[in-house]
This record gives sequence, structure tokens and C-alpha cells, in this order.
Amino acid sequence: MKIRYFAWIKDITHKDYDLIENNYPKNINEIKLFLNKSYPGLKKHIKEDILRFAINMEYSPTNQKLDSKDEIAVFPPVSGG
Amino acid sequence: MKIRYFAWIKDITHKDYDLIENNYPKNINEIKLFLNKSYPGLKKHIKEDILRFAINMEYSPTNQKLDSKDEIAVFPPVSGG
Amino acid sequence: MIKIQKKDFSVDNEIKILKDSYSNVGAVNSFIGYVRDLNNSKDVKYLELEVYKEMAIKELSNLREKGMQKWDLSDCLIIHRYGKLYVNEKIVLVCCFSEHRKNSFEACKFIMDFLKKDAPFWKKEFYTEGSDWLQNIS
Amino acid sequence: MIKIQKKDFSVDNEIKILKDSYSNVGAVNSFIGYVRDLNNSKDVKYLELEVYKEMAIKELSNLREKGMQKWDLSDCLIIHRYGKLYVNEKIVLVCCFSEHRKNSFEACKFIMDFLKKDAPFWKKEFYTEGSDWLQNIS
Repeated sequence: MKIRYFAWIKDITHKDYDLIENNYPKNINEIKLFLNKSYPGLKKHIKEDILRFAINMEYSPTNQKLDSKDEIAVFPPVSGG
Repeated sequence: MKIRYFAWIKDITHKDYDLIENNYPKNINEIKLFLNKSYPGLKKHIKEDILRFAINMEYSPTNQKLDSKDEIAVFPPVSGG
Repeated sequence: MIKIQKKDFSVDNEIKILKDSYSNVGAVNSFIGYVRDLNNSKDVKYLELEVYKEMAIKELSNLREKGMQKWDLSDCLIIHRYGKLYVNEKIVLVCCFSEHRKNSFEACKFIMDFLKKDAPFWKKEFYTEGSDWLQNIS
Repeated sequence: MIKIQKKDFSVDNEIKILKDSYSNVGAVNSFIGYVRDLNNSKDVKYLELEVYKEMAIKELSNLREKGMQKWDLSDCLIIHRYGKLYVNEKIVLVCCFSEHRKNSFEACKFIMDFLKKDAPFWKKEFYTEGSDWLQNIS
């Protein structure tokens, strides 16, 4: 499973992505647990429900089941246009 | 007084404008009388209230008083844009 | 800026001339109107667009002024062509320059609606056979 | 057509490429977004625009498809730039092609509203001193 980071999320993770081979998160809630644990700087943003998540390039319900081959994206509110 | 004609009004008047030196119409109603008399082909369009009138390049109320130096324009509904 | 002209125009150039003066402008909404090939189920070959030029300038200037004030625009450009115009040619351009997008959209729509209703232009369409004067419905 | 690119574009050229295929199109509404010199009362020097490119293409393609269907457009073009963009440079272009003007206006507004809300782009503004990541409010 690949978890990609964008914009100021990267300023906190200090990397573009994580690759998880075993015991990968099974849904977005487990992704949040993983992030809380790996990047304490993200904790308050997760708590304030600021982050957005995409599964395979689509906004998805948080309870959607994840597969080991999925690409997850974690990013802040967008600012395009 | 100059009375100018546009679009298919000209197909009926067969001219671009009339110049009236004496006894010029004193308001738009008198313009209509003048048109009815000079161009019988305009009668039904005047009766059906299809024509639009401008005084010195502005849409104006029909009872506005006209001056001998005014430019009156007579035209059908517009179709620009 | 109001331009009533026969010749074609470049949207890029026309916008650039004005945009360069306003670095606070983040939004430009534009409308371009074209000659269509089919109208009232008839094959259009070209249009003859007649204008009451002096009044068109006055009318469009008033309309532009109203739009600028109501939506606090930095600038507004209206170009309307006249003469013989073939299918696919541009007829009209309205560009509204504002800080944020909402105002540029609303002002442009407002100006187009009233331009269609009041500006003294008349289209005569020429078909494979015959011709017709048009009238704006909406 | 969706384009996510670094380089600038010509509005005339981009419109012409599509317009030439649709002689029944009488109306093109366009929105251009620019880098502004002042934001949150700070002097902007330039932006760094980041994109999640694969998702942006997917998201904008869906949005374009929705707009095309809902307003019966003949075509729709969305260009969004990324990378380093200076004040007065174009960021985004949305063009909606329809027979009559009402649909082109409404579709363009709809697409811009959702692009601002959902498309995965992020602006980092660089000021005389310091920088800030932005967030779209409306």
C-alpha cells in the first residue's frame, strides 16, 4: 500500500509517501491511527478533521475497505483555480 | 428633425432617413402619425406596437417632447450579441 | 472600453491590454458569441449585421458603467462586430475583470442579457435560399 | 479536453482548436484565473502550485463530464497550470461551448465552483518575507 502526502502535510512527514507491505491499514480510520503514530505533528489536524483522504484518486467514504494495492492520498483542503 | 430608419424598417421606407424642416412631430405619437401617413407598410407594425423609438440615441418615454434638432430613430426589436 | 468594429479581434490581446494594468485582478469571465450554421432549421451562410453605431456606443457605455459599479469591477471590455460575418466568426466579446470570480461571472451575464435586449444591432441571416431579419427572444 | 501543464497557453488557440469542430456553437463562456499581487494583505511575489496530477485529471474529467451532460454542452475545456507562477500569470482556464449562452454561463460557473472545492491543487504563496499555504474558502 502506498500512502502519498501533499502540500503542507509533506512539511510534517518530510517525505512524499510511505510504502506499507505488511499489516496495512484496512480503512481510513486505520490510516489515521497510522498517521497519528508515525507523525505526531499530524495529530491535531486529524483531530480537527482537517485532512482529506482519497483512495485510488477518488474521495471515498471513510469506512471503505482498503486493499494492499491501493494508493491512498492524504492532503489538506485544496486551493486550486 | 431627422428620423432614421434601421433594419427591415428601411425595406419599407426605402430610405435611411427623413429630414423634416417644418411642422415636425412634437412627440413619439406624432411620429407614429407621420409614419402611418408616409409609409402605409408600417401601419400594421405600429398598430401591433412592434417598433422601438429612440430620441437622441436613448430609449425615451413616448410622451417626451421633441425638439426640431432631435434625432429620432425608428427600428425593429434588436438582435445583436 | 467599448469597440464597435468590422474586423475580427484576438481575445488574448484584448484581455492582455487591460489585464496588465490590474495586478489585483484574479478573475476574468468572458463571453464570446459566434455565427451559428443553423438557425430556425435553416442553413446559414452568413450574416449582415447592421448597427446604429452612435447609439450602440452610448447604450453599451451605460451598460458597462452599470455593470462596473454594481459588481465593483476593475474593468470591463465590450467588443461588437458589424458587417458581413460568416459561420464560425466571432460576433461579440464581453470580458469582466474582478478580484474574485463571482462578480466577474454575474457582471458578464448581466451585460450580455441587456446587450441582447437593448443594444441597437440587427442580424440579417442569409441562407442557401433567401434571407431573414432576426429578433432576439431571450 | 483536460490539460494539466506547467506552460502558459493562448486562449484564442485553445478555443479555436475545439470551436472549429462545432459550427452549431453560438456561445462560449470562459473563465480565466490569475495570480494576484495581493492576498491576505500581503505582497505576493509568486506561487508554487502543487498538484496530485493523476487524481486531478480524474477529478476534472468527471467534473467536465457532469457539466457537459447537465448543460448539454458541445464541448468543454479545462486547463490548469502548476509549478512556479508569477503575479499576473494565468492559472486556470475553463471554456464551455454551447448553442446558446445561458448553458455556457451556468456550466462554466458550476465547473469553477467544484474545481475550487475538490480539484487536488495547492497554492503556496511567496511574499516579500515568508510564505503561506492557501486554502480555498468559497
